[in-house]
Amino acid sequence: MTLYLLKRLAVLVASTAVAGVVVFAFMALLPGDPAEIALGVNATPEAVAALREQFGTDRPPVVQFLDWFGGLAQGDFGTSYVTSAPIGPQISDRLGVTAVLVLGGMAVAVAIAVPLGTFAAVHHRNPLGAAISAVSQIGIAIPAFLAGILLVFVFAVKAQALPSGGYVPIADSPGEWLRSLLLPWLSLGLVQGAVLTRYVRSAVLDVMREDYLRTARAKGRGSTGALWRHGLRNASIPVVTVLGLQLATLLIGAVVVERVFVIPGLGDLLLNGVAGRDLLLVQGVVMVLVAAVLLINFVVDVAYHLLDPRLR
Amino acid sequence: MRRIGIWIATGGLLLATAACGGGSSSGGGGDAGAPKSQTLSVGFVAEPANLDFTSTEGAAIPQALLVNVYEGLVKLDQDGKIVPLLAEKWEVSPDRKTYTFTLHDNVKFSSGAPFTADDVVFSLDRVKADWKLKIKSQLDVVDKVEKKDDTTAVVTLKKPSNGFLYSMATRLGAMFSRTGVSDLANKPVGTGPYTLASWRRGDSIQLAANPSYWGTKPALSSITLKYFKDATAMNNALLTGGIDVISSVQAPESLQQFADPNRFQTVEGTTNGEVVLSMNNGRPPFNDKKARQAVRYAIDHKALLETAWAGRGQLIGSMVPPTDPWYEDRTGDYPYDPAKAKELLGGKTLNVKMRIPNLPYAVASAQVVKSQLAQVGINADIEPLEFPARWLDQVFTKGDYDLSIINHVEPRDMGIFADKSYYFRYDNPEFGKLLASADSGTEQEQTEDLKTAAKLLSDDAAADWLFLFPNLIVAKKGVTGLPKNAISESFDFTALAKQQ
Amino acid sequence: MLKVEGLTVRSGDVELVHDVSFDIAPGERVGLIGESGSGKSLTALSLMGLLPEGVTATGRAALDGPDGGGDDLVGVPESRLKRLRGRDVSMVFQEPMTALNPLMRIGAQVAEIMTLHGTPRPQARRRALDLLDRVRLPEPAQIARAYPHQLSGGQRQRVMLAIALANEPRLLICDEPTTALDVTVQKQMLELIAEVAPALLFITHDLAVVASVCERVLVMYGGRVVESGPIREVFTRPRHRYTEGLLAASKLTPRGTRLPTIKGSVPAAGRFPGGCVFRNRCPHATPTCEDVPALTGDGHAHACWHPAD
Amino acid sequence: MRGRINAGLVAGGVLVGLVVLAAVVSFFWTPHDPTLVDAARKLREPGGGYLLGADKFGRDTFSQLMVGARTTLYVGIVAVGIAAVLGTPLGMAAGMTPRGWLSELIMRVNDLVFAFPALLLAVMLGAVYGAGTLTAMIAIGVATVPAFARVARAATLQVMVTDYVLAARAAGRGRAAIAVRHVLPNIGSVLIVQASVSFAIAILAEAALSFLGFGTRPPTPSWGRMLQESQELLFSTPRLALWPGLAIALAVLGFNLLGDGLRDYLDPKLRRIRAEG
Repeated sequence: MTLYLLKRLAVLVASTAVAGVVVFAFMALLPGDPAEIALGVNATPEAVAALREQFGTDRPPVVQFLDWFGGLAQGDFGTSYVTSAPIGPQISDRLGVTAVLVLGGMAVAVAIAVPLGTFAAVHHRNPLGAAISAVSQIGIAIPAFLAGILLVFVFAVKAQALPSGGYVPIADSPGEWLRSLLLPWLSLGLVQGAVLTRYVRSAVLDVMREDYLRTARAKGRGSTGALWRHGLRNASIPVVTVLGLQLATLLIGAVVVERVFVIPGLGDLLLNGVAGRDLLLVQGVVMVLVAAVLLINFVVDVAYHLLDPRLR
Repeated sequence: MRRIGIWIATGGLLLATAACGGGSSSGGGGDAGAPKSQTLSVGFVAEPANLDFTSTEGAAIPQALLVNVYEGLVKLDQDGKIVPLLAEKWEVSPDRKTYTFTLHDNVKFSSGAPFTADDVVFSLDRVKADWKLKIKSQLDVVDKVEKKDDTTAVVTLKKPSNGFLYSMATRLGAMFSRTGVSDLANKPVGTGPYTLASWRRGDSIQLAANPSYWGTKPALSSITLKYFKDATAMNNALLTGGIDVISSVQAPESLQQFADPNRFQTVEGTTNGEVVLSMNNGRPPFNDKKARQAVRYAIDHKALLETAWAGRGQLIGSMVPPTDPWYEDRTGDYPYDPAKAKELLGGKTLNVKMRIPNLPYAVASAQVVKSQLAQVGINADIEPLEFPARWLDQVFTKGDYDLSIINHVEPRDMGIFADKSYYFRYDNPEFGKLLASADSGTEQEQTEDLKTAAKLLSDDAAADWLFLFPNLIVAKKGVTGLPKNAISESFDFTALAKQQ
Repeated sequence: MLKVEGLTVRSGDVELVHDVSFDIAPGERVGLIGESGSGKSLTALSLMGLLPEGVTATGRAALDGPDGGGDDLVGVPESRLKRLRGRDVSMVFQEPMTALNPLMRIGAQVAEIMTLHGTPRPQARRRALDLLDRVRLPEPAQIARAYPHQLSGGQRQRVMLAIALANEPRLLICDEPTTALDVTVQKQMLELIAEVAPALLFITHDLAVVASVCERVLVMYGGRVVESGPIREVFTRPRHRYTEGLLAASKLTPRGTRLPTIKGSVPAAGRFPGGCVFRNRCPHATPTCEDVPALTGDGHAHACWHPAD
Repeated sequence: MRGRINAGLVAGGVLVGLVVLAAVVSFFWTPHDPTLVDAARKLREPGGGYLLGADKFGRDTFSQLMVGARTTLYVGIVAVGIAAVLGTPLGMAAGMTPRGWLSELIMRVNDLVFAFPALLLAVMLGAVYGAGTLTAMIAIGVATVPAFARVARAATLQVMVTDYVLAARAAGRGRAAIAVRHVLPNIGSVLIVQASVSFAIAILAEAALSFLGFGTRPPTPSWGRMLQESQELLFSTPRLALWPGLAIALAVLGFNLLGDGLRDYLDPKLRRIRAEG
């Protein structure tokens, strides 16, 4: 296990480093010199050169990369060419918001999917079980942003029950914080919940066909008890894998939902960066998102190994 | 009146859906609960990148800070007239080269420092020395600024200029404290009725009433400026009570939602924003006047305004808004006439690139323009570019486009056509001469010259003017003091109040 | 002790097991043989109340207690049945590789059957070690801490046996418990089962296995018991033509002679002919066989119109 | 062994068939020019030749939906095509050399690409090369490569231990020959299923990108953009949002059902190695 963990950790670090190269190279392709852009059309070549030196963009790309990536390791994302503000604090502020959004959405998805998926599997021959499958199919087919727009329309605009958007920090008012996040959580969670329901259903169905469930019943357990005690943990192994993949999906799905609900998260920062051609900012946000996905994969792999003694 | 550079186009930022998100809680913070404290929350579309408008382009900063936090010697009123602000009055010498400003007494900066003629000298000198914006060239005409006594400042021009005093009403005339410019990007220090209370990046800026304000104290104790990138999100925020005012409606078809007079009010006025269908005069096919004229004939402006912007706004025929003294109705110059357009094209088919900013009005208008141009044989390929960065780079700076659509929001901006390096690539020396003589001539000469210039632009079909952008404000019932017209750089909060 | 009467198993309209009746006396070891599809596993599962979804059993099966009280096994609600399962009747399944929960330690899986039926946890844990020892697993303490995948197939099957024996059931049902095991391991396992089983219902398709473990045998074909009797008699003097064929097919033949087999193959469920279910494959079939033959004869019974002698 | 034709397969087939039909017919005929702006028809109610009414530009909604189907298929086909053409050989190569360095390298790169989801790639590509249908398709396609590679690898691993492959190897056939003659035909059904599922994901991704303004350029009709444009009229004219929303949902549903149905039909065993997502 320890050996596995070390190996997996090494892969994580290596992947992140390679991802860093990719992101840096990609951003280097962006047309336009940051110094020229910052100074405008009629800037003198001397001024541009001076600013280049100040930004450090006059150095060879390899040096720039090492400087940038080395900074990342210490949490230093550099200083924006456009806003002259340090990027690290901006990203960490936004990361917290996005993390809350994504984890909440995930919680909603799990809260929906586990009971519904299990129910649909247990009752897969009943009309009700089939109905859940059908509804989950439809849920998958609805884009998250459309779900968001509809939720706002119904709960905020028509019912006036919840705010239509915005984000209130938890420190300002825990109640408002919760209210401001309910709809975004739902719009992320409902759709992902539908996807997850199908996986839970199929995982539980698979488990229900397993011999050890019959063994458990032969021991004297009822079918529900057998499923509960022996089935769910086994079914959770494939579900955890999907959950990890979904967390990555949600992280990106949050970009769109942040737009719908006016939430100042990482996605919002990314789109701002693109619109304002804030090279370093985009680079930083993309790197954080990619690293997050890699980290999630890592955690899922490790969780997988912890859950399944066969892999230890 | 040489106005060049990025500032003019980034003025479009005012209309950009390019800022960070806003919040939801009504009324913002302030000293809620305290008696007589009133707060108001206003939705905007473009969040400033920082708060230093002396070094950062874009309309978002002066929109929030000018008049409200920073004040100039003069300001523009609702009708576009120049009225006193920090200057009680001013006198112009007979040769129109010397301006003597008499300052209000007892004015203090929010830092506590007194405002005197020394600060006038400091601020105006600083424009030349430290400002990084292209528009600072507007004050190149200033020869020297002197202090006569604490409340008298004298500005001497190199030559008479009609544009000088107008420029003083823009951000260029903002008065800074000699001790308050160390961190302009984060800590603005001005004499205005409001001070910066807090700034939550990506969400909102909060202004609080300045307790030691020299003039009439504002009715509100604080104002929250909330930033929305998405028009629908801003509408929803007003509908659900998240904000009190939408400063500029970006989805005019949605106004029907606010029709209930018991809940909402709509203010509709005019702006300086000419939505221009720019044509690249510097390269084929639109270096040919006939082709440009064909475009102007091919566009049914009335239908365009009706479909693209819900019929809100006004049709104009040249680069002059109706609020300028030299306005003439030029909409009759090129009436909708597709047959004539085809004739001008001589039966040829043109394939052109229409590279537009990805802003709501531009994307909507472009689709109408494309459809109408297709009727006369001009095939326009629409390419939306991220605004501001990519549009500025590709279209504005490199001039790599045939057609574009952008709202030129800055006041009195006909001069941009005089610069042949400007992205229109319009080159008519006669036009330049007219503008130069207008700036140095008498007021009446100025008006006549500019009328002629506007006609020349229209005749030359230097561009096509799709419509004048409307000032559309929606607010909760009971909010008063909303500016009817948006013809200055700032969103003036000073008269804003809320009926109890 | 176990009395089965008229047991019939259906899936929808298809009858999979028809009117099966037999008894098992205390301490008796009964074999149930037949090819796959003969209904022998369903018979066993119906006694456990573990029939797959959509499959139902009717008829009577009663387990007499030592005190004379009887427990019905068929047609009673699950809530009552599950109290009997694992306590009075236990079962060892065919596939040891999948019958144990891969995520649970062996000890816990053995102890579980006891705690389910009321044994306090610490006691169950202790007894689990004894049971592992009883099924001759070396180092019971170590085994108890292991996960299923760390054991061999034979070891796992012993664990299954330990689980089945935990509550000292009155009847043990083994469904092909050695089929999946290596031949050498098979033998040890069979000896162990024969040694520890109280009353045993042993299901297999392997005649040799049944001969080594059981005293009496039931031969099933097409969902019916076609012959039953003491093992020696049935194997040396089969009466039903199917049994005869089965025995002939399993005999080692001298080199060069043709291996006798039953012609054709076992039909799919529901495709058996009416009358004698074997008649379409039987070399002795006559029109008489279109009527259902009854299972007749005391001790050694058969259901055949043209029995061998 | 093939399974039965199930209800899901039929429903999926019908929905996908409708999308294809609408797209094909739109090449030859639409009730009206879908991009023709006409102020006189602004927000025209349904009826009288305008089956579903017109939008704020006076463009016929039904015609837009038809051409939008074309855009949807176009994006899906190119994106899934890119993913299949790149992902399948990679996955096969990894599956045929399960213990080699090549396999390890491919799967590591795969994991890395997987860390760049479609939306992120599209935004990055859009920032560099400008937003548009092509960049969206490339981004979605590249982001889908890992899914194909994984599925192809898993299926190849299964095929490689079958008797006929072992026989072919024993007979001394080269790797390329085995790949083409034995592996590819036998993993084909898995790939078809994956293609169907990926197609549904591509449709959703395009819609999201159009919503953010990184998708199909105006005025080319696209369901995602129709939805985005209809937002401001959600209150007064909800039908403008209803139809494209429904079209997206039904098309995605169709491809998902088709994928599931094909999976069951082509090989019930496939459930075991189904693709993620």
